[in-house]
Amino acid sequence: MNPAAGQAPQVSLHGITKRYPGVLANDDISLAFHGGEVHALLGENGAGKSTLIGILAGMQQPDDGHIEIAGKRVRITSPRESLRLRIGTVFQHVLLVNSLTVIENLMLGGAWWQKHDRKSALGRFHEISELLGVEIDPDVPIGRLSLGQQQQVEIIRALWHGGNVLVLDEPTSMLTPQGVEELGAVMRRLSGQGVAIIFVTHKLREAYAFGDRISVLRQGQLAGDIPPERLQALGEEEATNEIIRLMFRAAGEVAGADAETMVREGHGRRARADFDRSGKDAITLNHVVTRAEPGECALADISFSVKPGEVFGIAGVDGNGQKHLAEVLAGQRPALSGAIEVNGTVAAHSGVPARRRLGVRYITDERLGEGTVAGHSVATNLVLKEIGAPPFWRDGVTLWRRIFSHARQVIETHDIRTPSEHTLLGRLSGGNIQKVLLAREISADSSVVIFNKPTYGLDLQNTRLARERIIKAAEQGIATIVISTELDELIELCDRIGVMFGGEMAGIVDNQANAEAQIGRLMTGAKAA
Amino acid sequence: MGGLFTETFVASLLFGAVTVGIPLLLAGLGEQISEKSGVLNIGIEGMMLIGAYGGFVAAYYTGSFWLGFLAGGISGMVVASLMVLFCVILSMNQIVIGIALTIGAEGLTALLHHFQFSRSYPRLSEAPSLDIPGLNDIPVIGPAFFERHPLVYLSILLVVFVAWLFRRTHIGLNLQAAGDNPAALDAAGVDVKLTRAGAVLTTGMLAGIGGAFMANVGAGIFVPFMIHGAGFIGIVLAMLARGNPYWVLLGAALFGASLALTTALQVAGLNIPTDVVQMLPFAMVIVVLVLFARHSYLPPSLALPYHRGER
Amino acid sequence: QAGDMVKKIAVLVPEQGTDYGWNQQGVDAARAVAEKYGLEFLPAEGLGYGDVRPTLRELADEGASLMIAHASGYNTAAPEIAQETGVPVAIVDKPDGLVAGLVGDYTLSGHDGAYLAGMLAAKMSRTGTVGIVVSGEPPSWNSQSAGFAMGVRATGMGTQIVYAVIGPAAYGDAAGGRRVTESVISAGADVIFGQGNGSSFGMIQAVETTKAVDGGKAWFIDVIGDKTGLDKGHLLSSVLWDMIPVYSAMVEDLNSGKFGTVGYKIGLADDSVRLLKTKHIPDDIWESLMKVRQQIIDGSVPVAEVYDAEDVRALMTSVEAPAAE
Amino acid sequence: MTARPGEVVSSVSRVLVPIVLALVVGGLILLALGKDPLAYYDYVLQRGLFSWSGFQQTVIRSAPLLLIASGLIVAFRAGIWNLGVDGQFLLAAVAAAALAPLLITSLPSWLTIVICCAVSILVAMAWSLVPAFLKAQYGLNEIVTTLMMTFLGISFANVLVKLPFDDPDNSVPQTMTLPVADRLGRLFDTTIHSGIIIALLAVFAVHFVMTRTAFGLRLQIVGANPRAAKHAGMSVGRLTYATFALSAGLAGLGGAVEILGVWGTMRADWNPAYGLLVVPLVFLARFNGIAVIGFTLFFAILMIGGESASRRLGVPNFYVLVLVALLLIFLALVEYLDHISRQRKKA
Ligand SMILES: Nc1ncnc2c1ncn2[C@@H]1O[C@H](COP(=O)(O)OP(=O)(O)OP(=O)(O)O)[C@@H](O)[C@H]1O
Ligand SMILES: Nc1ncnc2c1ncn2[C@@H]1O[C@H](COP(=O)(O)OP(=O)(O)OP(=O)(O)O)[C@@H](O)[C@H]1O
Ligand SMILES: [Mg+2]
Ligand SMILES: [Mg+2]
Repeated sequence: MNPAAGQAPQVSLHGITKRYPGVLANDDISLAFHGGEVHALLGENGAGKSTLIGILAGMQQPDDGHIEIAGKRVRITSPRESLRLRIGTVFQHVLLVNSLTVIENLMLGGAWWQKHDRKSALGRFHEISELLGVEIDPDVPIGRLSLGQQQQVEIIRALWHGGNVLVLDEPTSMLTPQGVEELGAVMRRLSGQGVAIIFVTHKLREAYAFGDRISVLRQGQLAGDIPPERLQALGEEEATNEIIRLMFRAAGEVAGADAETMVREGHGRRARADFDRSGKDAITLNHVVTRAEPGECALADISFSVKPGEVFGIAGVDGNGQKHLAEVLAGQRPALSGAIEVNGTVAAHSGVPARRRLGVRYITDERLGEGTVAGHSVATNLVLKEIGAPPFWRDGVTLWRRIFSHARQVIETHDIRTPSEHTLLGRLSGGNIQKVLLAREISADSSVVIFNKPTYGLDLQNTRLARERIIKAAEQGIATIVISTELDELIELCDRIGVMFGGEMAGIVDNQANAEAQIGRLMTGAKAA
Repeated sequence: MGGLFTETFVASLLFGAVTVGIPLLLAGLGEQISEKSGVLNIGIEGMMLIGAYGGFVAAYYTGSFWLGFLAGGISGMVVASLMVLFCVILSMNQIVIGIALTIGAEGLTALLHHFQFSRSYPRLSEAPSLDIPGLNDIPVIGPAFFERHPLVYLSILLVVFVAWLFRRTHIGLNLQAAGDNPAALDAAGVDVKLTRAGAVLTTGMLAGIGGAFMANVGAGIFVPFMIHGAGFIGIVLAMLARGNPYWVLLGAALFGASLALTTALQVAGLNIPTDVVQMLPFAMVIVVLVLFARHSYLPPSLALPYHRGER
Repeated sequence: QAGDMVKKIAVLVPEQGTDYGWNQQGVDAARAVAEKYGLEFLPAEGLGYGDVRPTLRELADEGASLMIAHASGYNTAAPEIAQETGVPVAIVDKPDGLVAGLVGDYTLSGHDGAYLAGMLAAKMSRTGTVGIVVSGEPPSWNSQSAGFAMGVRATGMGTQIVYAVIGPAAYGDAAGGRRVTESVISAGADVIFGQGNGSSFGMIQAVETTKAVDGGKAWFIDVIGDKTGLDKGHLLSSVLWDMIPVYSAMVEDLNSGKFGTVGYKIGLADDSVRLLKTKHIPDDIWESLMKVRQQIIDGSVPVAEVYDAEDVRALMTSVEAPAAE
Repeated sequence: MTARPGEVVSSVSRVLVPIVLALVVGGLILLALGKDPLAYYDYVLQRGLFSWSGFQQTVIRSAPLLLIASGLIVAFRAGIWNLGVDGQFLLAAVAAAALAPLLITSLPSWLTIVICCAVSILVAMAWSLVPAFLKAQYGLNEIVTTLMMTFLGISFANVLVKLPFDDPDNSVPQTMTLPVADRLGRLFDTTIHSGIIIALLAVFAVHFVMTRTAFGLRLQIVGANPRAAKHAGMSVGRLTYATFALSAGLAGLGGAVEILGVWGTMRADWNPAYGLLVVPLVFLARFNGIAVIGFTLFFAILMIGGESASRRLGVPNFYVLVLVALLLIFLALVEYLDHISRQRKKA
């Protein structure tokens, strides 16, 4: 498993330091990545993982420290340089050109004075996609692919260039469980060929399953690592505990035993909330249909209802109409036909403001795309959906002081990591942006809350926090709808789970012992028994 | 009145339309290259004007039209290099700099003209033409299209070349990526600033040649402010063309034809102000847009400077 | 007793006074008049067609005794400033705008000169077609276009007249001037009567580089200024304007208290309008023209003043209407 | 709202440094032309700023510029590139010029002025309707459409002046004239018309609305991220129309004020192209209404003073254009450097 042991590491970082305004993103990090090893890199949101990877990819320059490749000191001044050193990178946020096709994206980077050579590129493409076991039409513009597919293209591209080092920044966040397994197999195969692989993930199970070595970052510093020998020696349980200890050791934030509950991952079920099953429905959909737009999966015919205090999960492979469903529920997308009732009020044709008045809240899965305004302050983003309403506005006049003090309070209570309430939201890390969204949407006066992929990209602690918010919301009597591609998450949180397939509700399953198998079957398109 | 529309007259209208169309075509193509790469080049009017001046001076003193176009292209590139410095390298606001360059070029060329030529008003002789045997004998269209300065043919061939460039080469891919998602291009190992700089310099060159064409072939003389908004029309053409060089050609032809139509209607004694006819191409495009509006595709990163690793 | 009330004269022109045309003639004439009467001279050139009130007010502050607003576009602003500051102004193209002691008008039209030019053009034309190219349609150019057309018709030679306007705000559109002139030559004209500022250089360029439809040389007849120094052998003539008599009269009227009670004109009689004699005009034609000039002066050949663009267009051929009586 | 001394120094130097740089480079050009740059700048200041009568001209010239600027602030803050202000300005001017002389025969002058301003605003709004519709309905980029509408508007304004609204009594193609006495009232015994008050009020109002109200914040959100605006339940379409209407309306009011305050009439082919100058100023002021006032005043001084200095020194007036360009470039450069350093410092 570890043929390179003893050899000079493929890549080694020496005292890498990177500062951003108000943040020390990387603080004197020294790490070595060996050929033939999958090196899992973990750490909470904002710990500095992507920054480190950006430095390897030539997207950032370290303020201090240096890098050695195969024992030779190098300066990676640009992505070009990084590629020249045969480092391939899959970035956390997809970096592809929407208006170009898959194959054109892959051909990017050739000598500009040349004609591009489509034929040999296609050959290479088929070779690599076979290796990965993915099927993608090379002539489709990237913009028409789902995020999951786009991530696959990114991986293909990283392999395209990366001969020596393959860097993957949260590559599994958009993949199906099966896709994750396949990626793991690929990593193993490549590391067998001597490639050094750097694998960033928030999921301890993945780290344990695929990683030969595990390093943990914490607030910009290297908190510690588990070398291959130790990792093999530890069982999964112990390894997990060790990682958790590394992640949360300092500052006594989490005492040993609490850590366990805090980051406990999947496999459990929350205690059944005893909501009133005979009570009135908080929200009901009846034969709802939406207009199909090119490249989107519309709702064909959706009916279900959710009671106050109930957590209703929506499972399904990405791209089966979940987005339309969420938007229809939020009032952001009109229903072509069918009926929607919220607390007994007919609401099929009301827009977002009217739905909000009825207590409907929607946490989008597109944090940056539509959930927030990157160029405005955290404070503004926290009141984004209440513009014009008291107490922050009086007669249409903005009371900025109140908005800012409200923001300070929310930042405090929700532990949002930001230099200040005036900081532009776009500067926050993904997890902290998600906290802003959660803080904004869940409040006492909501009655139906829709969570679309609520924990996507979140670290363990933040994931736990988000799930706790969901449970707490349900306990407050809020009808809660959780859309997720992660079955574990749904099993853990939900009372009932509906499975979407091709814009239809393939079936609704009670979250009981055999639910997982049933859902799995429904997700492939099999009809409910 | 029908008697006026002799073969010679119609041929001359077409000839004039081509003369008007070529600078618009060059400006539109240039702007298209710039825009594709994500730089909104509002300074193209100034680049044309400096090109017209530089091109005229060179052609006048050397007596060579070719040297005139060369000088026009270089002059345009000099202005474009300011745009590269300010907007691509330093990431300053493209609209401010573009307008400043246009205003500055207007002032500078008018000043230079005042001190150099405003007492002598030198004029060039007629541009030499390269006749395409066989084709130039075709009545009416022969003289307009096939008895022209070689630059006319080159300009039209350029459309085909640029279309090929866009579709088949790495330059095309790089330009497209630089305007759509520069970070992705950067990650692919291509220097975004270099790509954009190249695009802007090319725009400057084409605009400068277009300006020189207006001065040397169109007017045969340089007078202050002589570009008269052709650069802005180039911007409009580039945006309407949605990245397709052939649409630029079509648009330039439309504008050229409409100016020829103005003259034709006047000579025919039609009693309407020229302004009405001038409105026609714009009105037509607006009507087409309203009737057949589609989502316009402009590069998402148009007019946005790129900094590696900025959030 | 008014004696030498006038101390400083100012002239305001929209473009630089180096155009061998309207602007230059205005500035040169005002300078000559200032010298003639020993006055201080305040030229303001290149003011454009925007708001000239700031400049007028400043010139008034500087003690100008007379401000010559030498552009028809200034004829609303200048009288207003005259009222405001009490400084007399001279304006163009507004004969009914006179205010005693304050506003004088000089409506300049070389229409009678253009009449002669029209006769010259008709007589010189080999193709039987002459052309008028104008950059815009201001009143003074309209009246000259009309005068030219009437002159052409007066020869009774059945000469066709082709008329074309370059486009809006095209005073400086040289490329447009060339393009339109080329078309007019292709429509058969071999003599072009061209009126425009910067654009007239484009017209000259076209005349120099385009052959008439009979394969021969095309001629150019200019207006206002004398471009002989720039000629390459195509300048047939020009309808020259001389504003010195007009400006002199203004100074004298101001001194004598008559200013603002009479309008000023230029005309053939005192040679303030005259036809430029070039070596290309045969002597016999020139003599016949000079006879007609005399007849216009003594009134036996009346030349109507037509200022309206529509009426001007009605005078052109291109329509089958018979020659106007 | 007390600024720290350091900030004051930095914002003053942010303006002073580029001005000095531009004046130095411009001075070198003057030297090359054989003219005395110090004399030139002295004349500019003497006329544009330090002489009472000249300063009045500067203030008068600022009024339309400020109104256009306030319209642009609305649009730019809302992320809409209204590059068609010149067409909107001119058509509104035509409306005021055509209507005022008619109304004045039967209405008091204050009412005439109010009605004309209102009609001008409506005309300008109407002219922005096509780009607004295409943007709101089909997402068509407004840079193209507003540029096209401005070309169309300039020609259309000429057609209107030359055909239906031409004053038959004046040989120049222009509308009838509103008598001086009936124009916008002058302030005290100056030549400054009250349009400057309207303009300043507009700038302050726009500044307040954009920075201190819910409506302004909504416009900014739509501008920054229309999808987020939609997600937050805002009607992006309606806000887009509102932005165009406000922006064009203010530019139109600028046209009305210029006609009713200064000209009294509209001449064919008149196009001062103020928009082209104001667009960069609004950027340089970072869409800040207060800063816009300073920039506008400065450029008005340059326009008024430059004309005088050019005349006195025999420099062609084109030189002012070169100076304006230099100033814009240096202002942009220093503003950019300042932006960088503040971003470095800012937490
Ligand atoms: N370009 C930038 N400008 C300013 N701050 C930045 C920038 N990039 C990163 N940061 C900050 O640096 C810190 C580290 O961010 P980084 O993206 O490396 O974290 P991460 O470990 O990848 O987190 P996540 O798991 O959320 O992706 C964060 O506080 C982030 O806000
Ligand atoms: N038939 C299809 N062909 C190509 N692309 C598709 C198709 N269906 C969906 N997509 C793409 O997949 C992505 C997700 O689609 P959609 O939003 O409809 O599904 P979803 O189940 O709601 O997924 P998510 O939860 O990720 O938003 C979109 O980017 C869409 O363009
Ligand atoms: Mg990250
Ligand atoms: Mg979706």
